[in-house]
Amino acid sequence: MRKLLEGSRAVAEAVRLCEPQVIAAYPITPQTHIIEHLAQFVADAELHAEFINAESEFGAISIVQGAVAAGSRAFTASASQGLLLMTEVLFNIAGMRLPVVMVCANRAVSAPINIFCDHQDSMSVRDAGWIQLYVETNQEAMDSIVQAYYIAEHCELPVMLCMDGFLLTHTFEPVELLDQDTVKSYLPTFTFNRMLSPDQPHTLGAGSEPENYLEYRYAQHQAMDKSATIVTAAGDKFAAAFGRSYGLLDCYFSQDVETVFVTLGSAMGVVRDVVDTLRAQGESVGAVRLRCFRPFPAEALLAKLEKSCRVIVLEKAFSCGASGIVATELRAALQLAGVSLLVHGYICGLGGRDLTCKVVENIYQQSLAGPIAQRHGFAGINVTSSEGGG
Amino acid sequence: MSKLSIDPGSSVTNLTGSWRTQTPVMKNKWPPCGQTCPASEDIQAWLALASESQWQAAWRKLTARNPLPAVMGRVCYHPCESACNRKHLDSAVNIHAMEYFLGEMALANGWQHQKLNDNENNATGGKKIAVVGAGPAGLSCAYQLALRGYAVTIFDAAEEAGGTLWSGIPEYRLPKNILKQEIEAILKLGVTLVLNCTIGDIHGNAPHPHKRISTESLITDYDAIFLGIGALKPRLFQNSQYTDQHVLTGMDFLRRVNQGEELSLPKRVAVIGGGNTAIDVARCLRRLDCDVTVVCAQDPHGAHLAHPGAEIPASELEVTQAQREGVEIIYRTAVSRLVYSGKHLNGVETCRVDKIHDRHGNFNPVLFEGTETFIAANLVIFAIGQEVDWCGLERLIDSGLSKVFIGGDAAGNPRFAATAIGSGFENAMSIIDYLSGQKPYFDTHKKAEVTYKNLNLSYYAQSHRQTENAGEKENSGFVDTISLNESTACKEALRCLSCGVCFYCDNCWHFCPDAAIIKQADNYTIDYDFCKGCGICAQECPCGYIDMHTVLHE
Amino acid sequence: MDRRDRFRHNILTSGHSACSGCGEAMASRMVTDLIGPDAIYIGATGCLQVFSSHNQRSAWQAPWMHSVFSNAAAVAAGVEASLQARGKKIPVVVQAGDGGTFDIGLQCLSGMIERGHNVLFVCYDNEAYMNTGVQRSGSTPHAVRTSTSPPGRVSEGKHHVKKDLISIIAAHHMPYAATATVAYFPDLKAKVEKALSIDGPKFLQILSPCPLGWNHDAALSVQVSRLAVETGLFPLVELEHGEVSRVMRLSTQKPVEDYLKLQGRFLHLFNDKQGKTQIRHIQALADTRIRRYGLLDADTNWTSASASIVQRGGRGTYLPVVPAGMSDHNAKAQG
Amino acid sequence: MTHMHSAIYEIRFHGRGGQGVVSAAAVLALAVFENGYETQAFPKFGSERRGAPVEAYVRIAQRPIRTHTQIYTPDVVIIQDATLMHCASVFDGLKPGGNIILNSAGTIKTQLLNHEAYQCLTIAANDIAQKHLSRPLPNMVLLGAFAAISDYASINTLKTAIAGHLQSKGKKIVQSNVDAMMEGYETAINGIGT
Repeated sequence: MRKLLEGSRAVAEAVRLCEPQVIAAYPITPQTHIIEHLAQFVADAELHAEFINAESEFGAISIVQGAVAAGSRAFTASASQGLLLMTEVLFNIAGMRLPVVMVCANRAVSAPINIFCDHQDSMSVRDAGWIQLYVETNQEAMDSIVQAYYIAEHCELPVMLCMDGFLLTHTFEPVELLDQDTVKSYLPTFTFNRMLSPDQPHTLGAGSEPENYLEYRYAQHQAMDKSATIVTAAGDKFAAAFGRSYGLLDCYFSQDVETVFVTLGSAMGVVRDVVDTLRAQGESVGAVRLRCFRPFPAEALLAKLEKSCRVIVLEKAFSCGASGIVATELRAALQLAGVSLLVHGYICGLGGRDLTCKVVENIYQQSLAGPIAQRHGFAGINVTSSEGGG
Repeated sequence: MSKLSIDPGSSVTNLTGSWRTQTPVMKNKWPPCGQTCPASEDIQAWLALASESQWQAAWRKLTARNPLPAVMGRVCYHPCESACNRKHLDSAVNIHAMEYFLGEMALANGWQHQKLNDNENNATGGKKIAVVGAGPAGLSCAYQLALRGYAVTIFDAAEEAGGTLWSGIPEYRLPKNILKQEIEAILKLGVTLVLNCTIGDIHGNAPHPHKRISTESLITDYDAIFLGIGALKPRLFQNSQYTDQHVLTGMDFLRRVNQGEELSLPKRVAVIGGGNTAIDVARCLRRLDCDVTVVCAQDPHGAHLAHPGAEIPASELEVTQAQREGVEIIYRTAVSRLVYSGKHLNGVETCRVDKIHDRHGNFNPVLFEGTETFIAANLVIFAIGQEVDWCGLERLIDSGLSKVFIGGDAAGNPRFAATAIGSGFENAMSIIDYLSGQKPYFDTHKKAEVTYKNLNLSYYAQSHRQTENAGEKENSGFVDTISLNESTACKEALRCLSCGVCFYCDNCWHFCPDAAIIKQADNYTIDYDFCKGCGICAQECPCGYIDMHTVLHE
Repeated sequence: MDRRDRFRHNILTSGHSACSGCGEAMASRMVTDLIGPDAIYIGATGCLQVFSSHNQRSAWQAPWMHSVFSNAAAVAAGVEASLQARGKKIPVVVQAGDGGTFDIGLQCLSGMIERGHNVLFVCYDNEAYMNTGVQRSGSTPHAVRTSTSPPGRVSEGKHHVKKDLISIIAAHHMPYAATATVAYFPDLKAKVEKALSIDGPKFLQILSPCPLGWNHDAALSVQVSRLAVETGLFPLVELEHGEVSRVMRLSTQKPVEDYLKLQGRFLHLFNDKQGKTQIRHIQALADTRIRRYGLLDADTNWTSASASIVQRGGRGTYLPVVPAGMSDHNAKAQG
Repeated sequence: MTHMHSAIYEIRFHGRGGQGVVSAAAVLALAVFENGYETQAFPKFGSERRGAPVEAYVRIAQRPIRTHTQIYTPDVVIIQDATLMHCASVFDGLKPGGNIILNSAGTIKTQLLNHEAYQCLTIAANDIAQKHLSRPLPNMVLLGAFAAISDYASINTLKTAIAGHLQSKGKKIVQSNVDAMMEGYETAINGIGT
């Protein structure tokens, strides 16, 4: 059944179907609608869960950590400053290998304070040890929630589902609803063999020494690497069950083309339009969307890109004083593989700056003109407005 | 390896005992009460039982060392109480009254002593022991031997058993029937008592009606002989004739009073001497309505903390009670001569004492000339000590026979009944050792003492003696002893601090931060694998049962 | 599992690496053995967590988890929510130091209480950040020497007075909040049992001397905590729904010097004139607390003396230890 | 440059916080979706509070809509508050021959001198709203007016959409909003007629 749903509502519906026993959150725009919907479900007994209004995002993620450690499926969501306030616990959860699932409604990070979409929040915790999925549409957001639980619980790693604030969370789009029974059969009941219980009085979260900390981290890294196959498997299994398939990457005419756009999240929509336009004009263009950013799907990307001669990375985050994050990691991957092709890195859409077809087309034209001077371009930047410290 | 969950208690592979630089050691100690008890009673132990109202068990624990609690509960000068650590917290435990109470209770309920091993002949090979003298030493020795199954016969020249307890202690302090009953209880163990019977080879003046046994036959008929003949020969004042009208000895006076003889006494009497006998005599005289002046060569109690030898030897309690009864005591004074007018005694001339002891430490007062003072008295009673009378027993002692043992006053001990009882016990043990060739087991009292500095007083509640004079009452100006009742006795027993003896309060077990003290059903063990030696268990042990040793103890 | 002792569980057992004479280990052993193995324990970062669970070894014999410094109360709330959701009735207990309670952990604690989670939060108050080497915390009393409040030419140690946490906690209309200390086991036992009997949030602040940070003889940990009470500096009180419901009366008030002079952290106060002034200040603080809680005239037989008395056979013990069969089962479960 | 996907019909709402601009967009999208079209509705928030200028967008197409950009060249602008016209931006990018639906008591039309290029419909939505909702909440009235000039949404689909969107607010509210919408529709039809 197809329905016109706000992105936040679509996510909430999916969470409801996964039947978490504990939900804890703290309001922050643009995430708030998600937990408001969930609160309503609990109030209407459409979802039987403990809904806990935490005193902060830090508390919320900690409550979720405790709930999962105690053997319950749980959920939380946040954004921007809220996500950064969670940071300490995000690392801790990953280090303890707890299968937590959360949504990040991507939003810019202050100062200056800005509630609109970019990826600087989730990107800044990319090293926390969480699997990160970036979705393009409300449909994908809904579907990926179910997959996120599948992935987390199969590889005992936390999953962060990143969806663009406002651009998805507050946008009404037609969504094919999931049906409860199929979700049930897709997602087994939650069991956690390290759960806290008097029947197995073990210790979680013990300290380590120089002799073994490295080994802990290495084991975690290996699990991260392996998880790529589980992300793929989850997508395939989902396709079998629901008829919509997802993987590490999402490709659009990327086979054997000269220029490939690489981007994340909802920006892919505009890129698809631009690709159509350019191809109609006879240009050899395609696009690849990085659905799974952590673990970084280097091999899959190489397979798609090595035949092309030009890559344009459009990303909504960057490492201040260094470069675009995806572009940098892509360059590294290509160099490791001995593939030499030009990677044009563009920072775009920061703080909700609209990424329009025109902007993307200009970037394409520039890239044809040759490599840009800087490590990366700032798409559509108005330099006069940024001079003198703004 | 990187385990995401750690097994419970896996820390026990980390033996933190290696951190230790000092080591707690749990060891029962000998409380000062028992340490100072001349009869070596395990006072703490029987108080503990009493505190749980286990009266009979307490009495048995007490009588393991002293078969005469009702007697000693009256006549003992209880040094145990002066030693009691409790006095540092509030006031000493009233041990004297507790002993009295238990003794009374035993008599009231007719509790009987029980032999330690019933198949006596196997244990003792039917060995026979003669005990000469039915005083406290003899009774104690006979009792201990009989308890262990030996055949004992007691011989005494007097017509009543008890020795000085019978002849030397006035009725008001020790009713005769009490003494009789406790002696009865001893005899019930199968001890034979032969009275009116002199041992020895002397001829002539022995009291009547009379039996005599030669040392010869004693030596042949018995496997061991214990001489507890006391010290009955009074020391005499130089060249004065003892006539009933003017001059008596303390022992003679007390014996005759105890026999119930009606003495015609003048109003004013001087008693010479500072021992318990002198005080007994003085207190008797007060009860016979005489005005009494005690002339004593020593200083009062507490005047010479350095050498108590210079203080009046009678027990402090006796002295104070006597004074409360109106006895006048003149200290550091000695008699230089008796003052007669014709045949009639007017009084004594006394002098201040310069030195009390000569350079050999013997009691030999030197007087200040010119300090002569006259004390009016129509009767003088000398209680200046007794000596042992070996007359007739020479062969037993001189021949150095290994089967002959000597105890009590006769062995030169301090002249106290409690000391005699202790001496009787020790001799009994030696006799058994001699007869059986093996040392009998008994709790040796040679243990470290625990002072109140070893205690943690914060764990004890303040609680005062039932009454400061529990065990005493004023009776028409005279002090008599009374008993506690069960509830007051229980309260009093609970006041015992159990110095140096663990009473399972669990403090060490609660407080050990390292789970290194393991509680067992009836004690604690220290797990030295983990003990870090912090010393909290020792610090918080209320009774000083735990010590810290700086030497590692593995 | 370690089952050496038939009479207590040793939930926190031997082999932990606390300092010799650690008051926190002592207090935690009392509390956890009173609660028993059928509970879930959450630890905040701090000495207790570090010395009990590191390097692949754990001294805990009950389910125990540590996340980070400041979120123990929130993690516990999550555990409790999970148990609620699964209809399980198992006590959830937080153990934190004063840093994880008074300071960095206060926000999560306040939220946990406000939401009414059925969690017992136990604060082992040793009055400074001992784990990091004795820095002052919000719990550090006035004039104490710590490495971040050192006495100096113009300083007499910490300038500010100890945060009145129990009042802050009680102000949440808390069902039950109490203070206790190791010196008075019967009092501690009664309070833990009372707390466990209450459905909802409850809080215990247990003064736990630190021989290292307070700089006193390791053997004196109990003695020092006893004096903290007897001087009136650390009142033993119970508050229910914000009201003082019971206090432990002082049988006698001792001068604060008796307490201060045993501890190196106060030593500088005995050296000069300003120090004497600070001691008078501390005495005034003690007197104020005594007046505030009526510690000398409270109408109760529960006094510092009666709570101290030891008897033959102990002063109360712990939960019965699980029968041998059960322990085998546990051994399997964890092995 | 023309795009293959330029067959997308775009509507831009202008209003003030509290005037139900976002709901209007959502309800319209629901109605359009009900009508069998692909659609997309989304607001452009400032950190908006009551009274601040607010925009919301609706896209309508025959095929799935992929872009999530804002709307720069609308086919229709619906102005919920006439006072907003003083900032000219409300007409920015309006396609030639595009529609303006303006909430106004009517006199204002004369001021729109330079807008003859557009088909302008004014409607006193506040008064109508006041009548039905007892508060000047013009959004549903204006949606009714839109139904009058467009085939994308019909009265029936709007009814369903309102019922769906305001479900939680209860039947009474739904009905009064439907009534407001209906009167907006009829007023607009008559207005166009004259």
